[in-house]
Amino acid sequence: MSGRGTAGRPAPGPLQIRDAEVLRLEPAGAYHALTLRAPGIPERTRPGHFVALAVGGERSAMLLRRAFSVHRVRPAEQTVDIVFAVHGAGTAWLAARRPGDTVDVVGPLGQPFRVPEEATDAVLVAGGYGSAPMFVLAERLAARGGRVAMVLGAATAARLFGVAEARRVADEVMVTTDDGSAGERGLVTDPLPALIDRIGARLVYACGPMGMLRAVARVARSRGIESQCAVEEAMACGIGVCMTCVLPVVGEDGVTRMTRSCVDGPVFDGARVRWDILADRTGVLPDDVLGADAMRAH
Amino acid sequence: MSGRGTAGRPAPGPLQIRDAEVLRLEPAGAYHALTLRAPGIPERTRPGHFVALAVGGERSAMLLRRAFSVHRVRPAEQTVDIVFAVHGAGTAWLAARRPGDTVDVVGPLGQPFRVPEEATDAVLVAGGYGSAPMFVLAERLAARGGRVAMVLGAATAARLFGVAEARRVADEVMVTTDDGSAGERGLVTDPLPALIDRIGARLVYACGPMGMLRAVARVARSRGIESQCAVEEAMACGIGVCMTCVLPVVGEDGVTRMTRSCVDGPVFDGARVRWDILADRTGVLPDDVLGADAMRAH
Amino acid sequence: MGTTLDPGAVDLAVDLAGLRLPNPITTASGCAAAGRELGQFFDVAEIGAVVTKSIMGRPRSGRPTPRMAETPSGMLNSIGLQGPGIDAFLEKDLPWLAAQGARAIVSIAGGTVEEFAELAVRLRGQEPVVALEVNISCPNVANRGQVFACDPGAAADVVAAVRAGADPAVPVFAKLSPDVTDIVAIARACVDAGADGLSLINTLLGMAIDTDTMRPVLANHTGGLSGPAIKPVAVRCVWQVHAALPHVPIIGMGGVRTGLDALELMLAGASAVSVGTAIFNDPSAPVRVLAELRQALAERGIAKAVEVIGLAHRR
Amino acid sequence: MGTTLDPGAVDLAVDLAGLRLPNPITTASGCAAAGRELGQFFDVAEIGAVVTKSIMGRPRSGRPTPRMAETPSGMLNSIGLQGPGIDAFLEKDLPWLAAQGARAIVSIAGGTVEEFAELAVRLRGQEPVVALEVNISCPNVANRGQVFACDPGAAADVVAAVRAGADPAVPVFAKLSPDVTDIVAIARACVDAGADGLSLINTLLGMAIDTDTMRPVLANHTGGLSGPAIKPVAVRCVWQVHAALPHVPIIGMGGVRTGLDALELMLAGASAVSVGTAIFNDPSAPVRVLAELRQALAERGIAKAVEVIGLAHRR
Ligand SMILES: Cc1cc2nc3c(=O)[nH]c(=O)nc-3n(C[C@H](O)[C@H](O)[C@H](O)COP(=O)(O)OP(=O)(O)OC[C@H]3O[C@@H](n4cnc5c(N)ncnc54)[C@H](O)[C@@H]3O)c2cc1C
Ligand SMILES: Cc1cc2nc3c(=O)[nH]c(=O)nc-3n(C[C@H](O)[C@H](O)[C@H](O)COP(=O)(O)OP(=O)(O)OC[C@H]3O[C@@H](n4cnc5c(N)ncnc54)[C@H](O)[C@@H]3O)c2cc1C
Ligand SMILES: Cc1cc2nc3c(=O)[nH]c(=O)nc-3n(C[C@H](O)[C@H](O)[C@H](O)COP(=O)(O)O)c2cc1C
Ligand SMILES: Cc1cc2nc3c(=O)[nH]c(=O)nc-3n(C[C@H](O)[C@H](O)[C@H](O)COP(=O)(O)O)c2cc1C
Ligand code: FES
Ligand code: FES
Repeated sequence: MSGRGTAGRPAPGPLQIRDAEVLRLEPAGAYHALTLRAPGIPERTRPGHFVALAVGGERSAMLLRRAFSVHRVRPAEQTVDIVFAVHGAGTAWLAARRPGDTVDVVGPLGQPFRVPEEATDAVLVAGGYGSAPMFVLAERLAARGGRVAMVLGAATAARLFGVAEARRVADEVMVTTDDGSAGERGLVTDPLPALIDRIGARLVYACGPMGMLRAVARVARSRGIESQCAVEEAMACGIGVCMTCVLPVVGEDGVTRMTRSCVDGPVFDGARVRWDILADRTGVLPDDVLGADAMRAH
Repeated sequence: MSGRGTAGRPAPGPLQIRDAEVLRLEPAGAYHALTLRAPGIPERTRPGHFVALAVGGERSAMLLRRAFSVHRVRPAEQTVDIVFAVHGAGTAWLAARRPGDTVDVVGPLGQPFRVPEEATDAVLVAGGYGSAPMFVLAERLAARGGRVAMVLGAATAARLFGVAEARRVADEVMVTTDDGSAGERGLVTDPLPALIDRIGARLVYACGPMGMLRAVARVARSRGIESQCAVEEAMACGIGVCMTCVLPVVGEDGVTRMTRSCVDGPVFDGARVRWDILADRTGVLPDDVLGADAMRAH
Repeated sequence: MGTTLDPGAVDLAVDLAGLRLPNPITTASGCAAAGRELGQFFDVAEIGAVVTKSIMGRPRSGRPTPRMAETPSGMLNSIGLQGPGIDAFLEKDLPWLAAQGARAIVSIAGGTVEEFAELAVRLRGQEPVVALEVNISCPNVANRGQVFACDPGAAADVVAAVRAGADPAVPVFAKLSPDVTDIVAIARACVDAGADGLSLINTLLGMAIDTDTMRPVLANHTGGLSGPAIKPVAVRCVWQVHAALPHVPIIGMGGVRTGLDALELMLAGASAVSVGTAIFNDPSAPVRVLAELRQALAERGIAKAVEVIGLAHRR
Repeated sequence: MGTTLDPGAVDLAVDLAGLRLPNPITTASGCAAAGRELGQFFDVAEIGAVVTKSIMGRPRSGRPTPRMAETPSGMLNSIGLQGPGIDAFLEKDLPWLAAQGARAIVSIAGGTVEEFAELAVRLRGQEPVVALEVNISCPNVANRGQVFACDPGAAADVVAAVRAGADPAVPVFAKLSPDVTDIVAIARACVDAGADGLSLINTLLGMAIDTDTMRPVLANHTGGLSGPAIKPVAVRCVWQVHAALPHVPIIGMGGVRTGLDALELMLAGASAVSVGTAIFNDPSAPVRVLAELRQALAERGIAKAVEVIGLAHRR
């Protein structure tokens, strides 16, 4: 274990556990649920934090870590749970681990969801495995006295994650699928406006694909409430040193900056993300992004 | 399985078995004994043949196959046994396989040991895991009525392989170790001349490091008998297409050519190998190697 | 392009400066010898063409060993163009390829412009030869061993001489080195000198040092880097040259291991794709890559392979 | 050199043109920001130096995303030198490094010779700055965006201006691109222009195409290839330049992942070694590499790290 904590109380930053033991790896619908023993990480983790796992072993051609939202931590057992889809070779490798194998993990990383101190009614919106970090968030909100509704969406029933868990932790759960194979046919944003109004939500939390986040942020804005969106940008380092994971975000001063989603996110205030620029494919950043003018010179 | 055999009888060439199942992987002294199910390979294999295994999986940074002498085959069970030392990352990966895993194997490759039709008294000399191919060879020679003596040598006792097996298959077995931890202290070549004379050997077979082969070839030559030496050159392809595994060998016509050890070897007549050139480190081939003059131009 | 097709229905034929190949997959020079050994693993007539190991005028011993080193996702080689010379090649290798019904793209190399030209003449009218690939990544004897491919003038001289000497019906491909400041400039010089097409890329100059002996691994010190490690450089070179010279057919190579790698090079602008180092990992790689490419095109609803050539420039 | 030593007894100090570093391991520019984030994983004063992300005069947004693609044993990046500009760097980043007791090698970049020179002047007298690294792998505004590092004249102009502007006590390292026909020529031009040392190598120009979207992965199309894939090219460049200019100190980099990789670059001729992309795989890579290097030297019975610099040339 590395990470520079002063003996006794854990330092705030992330830890690197080179040999986190795989305790459990099970199918969970279309996904895989993985439990790692990663001492030190649980007590530092809050909902929305992510971990970054090295994949493929020491002689792997895959150099970069893969990022996964933390699903749950159990400080007593020193475990971290993630839920993942097999997407490419890295996640395929992960899915082939067996209990007793070890994985190199760094975490917790990023900025977690903002959870107000006071009781806050909220809607939590998740696409596919995007629900993974939402259950503990729901528990936190509920513990502070807020009413919590969840909307889980996916392309198809098998790609929903945690519907039963949602029903345990939330006051109200809605399910949507693109193909209607579970819940309502449609998008998570379809029931969202009515749901916000019904429970009088002051906050919307969202985790899922970019298109969904953008739509959720728009709905929240139209209702005059805050959205906390966990984005998923390709990350090379996950710890803030490489500048690959940036997206245009408006700062307190009103200036748009290319902002690192690994350290300043992955959770952003949806109203601050410049979704318009993200959707643009011209290959040129507009002049109102700080420093975009300097790019024009060369 | 690939390889272009006409249905019915096996074609002579090598086969590629993409998914040879690991049936057994056990420690054997300082080595690992691996049994693979590789249909088609056993019946084509003769002593001295080798197989080439892909290592590290599909996304491995290790591109090249690793070559291993065949220890034994069991045609009835369609299995191939090899014995290997963990040397670097590829063999470390191999040592971490578990029964049920699959490995991509190509074989049999190369030219096997020449076994005369008639009864022939012979000494078989092996360094370390170099004994792996020798036991079946001993059986063949014995079956044809020859007397067989074996000399097994290694740096230290743990690095000897198959002393018990040798005692089963050979008429006489001598053991040498550099440190004297087993058998006689010294080199395999120390007892060799006397042994050749004692059993009146007509042939010496050798498998082991280059220095040992060179010394064995010299002893055989001094006794006026043939040596069959299995060399170990770094190989990129193992099938004759890349020209990395060459060594200078004198042909029937007396001309020295840079000769592929993967297809024209690994077993060579020790008298034909230009050990003098191999030992040279000038970075220039002498003019009596065919085509060395053309290198001078550019 | 649209919904998934039946892989069998995909038309894989491509055209290389008038040469029609049944499909775009070839072996890479030096990674398949003259095809015979691979014939143990697959029918060499099934792939678009066999590109043979660069042949020179005289027999060559090649360099002393060690000649290779494995590197991360790649390897270094310094074979030094070992080969039997053109006479033996014509006598033994070409007839075998002809007997298989294979198409041969013969790679030639020389130390002088004259040697290249003579080889081109010798290969005239040889039945299975459908194209020449001019390996200009070899040292120019006349210019202190500077590699032809690193100098536009020297490259052009070789190409012009080969084009003049070769059978006019046989297209000539100049094979370029990526180890240059401006590959487009070299490409242009070759095309202006008469190259019908370009082969991109040869190996990158690299080196490995053994940390045990603390000496260079290769007897020759430096060697050529190949394999998946260099694929991004290959894609970039094909992309740049296709952007500059969109009508010049390109045989792309460098790190191709799968059908998707081949597709990637075609999207960048290659009309055909050579499989090299991957053969060492998988002796049937060329036919596997071909099958995977066919499958990938079918899944993308692409009916003809030619449609993807350079497609990434247009999307 | 002989029998195994106690690792603790190995003297790791190296000298870079008069700059004495306690050990040869540094971060590579752009792979460690300005050190602060890595400070969560190890004490940045423990390594030889922190080489900071190339800084320019003004704040820069960098390029649109996607900015990266993983490749076999490597990655492509096209960050476009995103950064806060020299003012913010001097105000926030350097003081943090100074407070840690770290040594900073500040990488500077510019679009014009003047911008480079101004940066050098601004960095005069800044406490933790022990050297400048001049990133000449950026486009020259005055010359149609041709990269300074690809032209000996342009490279020399930048180096001369930086050398003139910089604190005379602070050595100036010119960081070269491997994407040139003759890296020794560029190296010589830089040294003749006043470079005290050289940093080798920057990334190779590469590209990836997404076979699903059939478009370039990177918004900028091409990007810089780094990681273990390029290590053989780095070793070769260091070897060639050290052979030609044996008295010029070299900071070697390119694909270093382990202590043995660092040793390999030192054997080729590097006096110090930067760890770049490997940090993304392992945030404590610099200190791990340092420990492994110490161990490797001890196992080889080498009492002083300086003994292995260029050793492969002499064996
Ligand atoms: C903050 C964050 C949280 C995430 N949480 C989860 C989660 O809880 N469960 C889950 O299944 N997935 C999650 N992802 C996505 C996950 O990281 C990718 O699916 C995974 O990296 C794919 O790796 P691969 O090797 O299988 O795919 P490949 O496509 O082979 O990967 C190639 C490269 O692209 C990157 N990449 C590919 N897809 C993505 C993606 N969607 N997002 C970011 N990088 C990508 C990889 O990291 C790698 O560098 C998260 C991503 C981020 C950034
Ligand atoms: C014909 C032949 C038969 C062999 N039979 C056996 C055997 O029966 N048992 C056994 O343990 N080993 C045998 N070897 C050696 C075995 O191939 C190497 O130990 C193995 O390739 C090392 O791989 P690595 O990844 O562990 O080592 P690394 O050193 O990491 O390998 C790096 C590269 O060097 C090559 N290489 C390293 N050592 C050798 C070597 N000694 N010979 C050839 N190439 C090498 C590897 O193949 C690889 O390409 C044989 C080699 C040959 C050529
Ligand atoms: C062992 C070996 C030998 C090669 N010999 C030649 C050659 O003779 N002529 C040539 O033009 N290219 C030669 N090459 C280069 C390849 O044809 C190809 O351009 C390069 O290896 C990149 O492709 P790859 O990564 O698929 O191997 C050789 C490559 C290797 C690995
Ligand atoms: C994401 C990223 C950003 C980089 N930024 C810079 C930079 O700003 N200035 C510079 O000189 N080199 C930069 N480099 C190049 C590295 O410093 C280094 O030269 C190169 O990556 C090779 O080393 P590596 O393989 O260890 O990463 C960058 C590399 C990467 C991967
Ligand atoms: S992933 Fe490297 S800065 Fe965010
Ligand atoms: S290993 Fe390729 S020819 Fe022998």
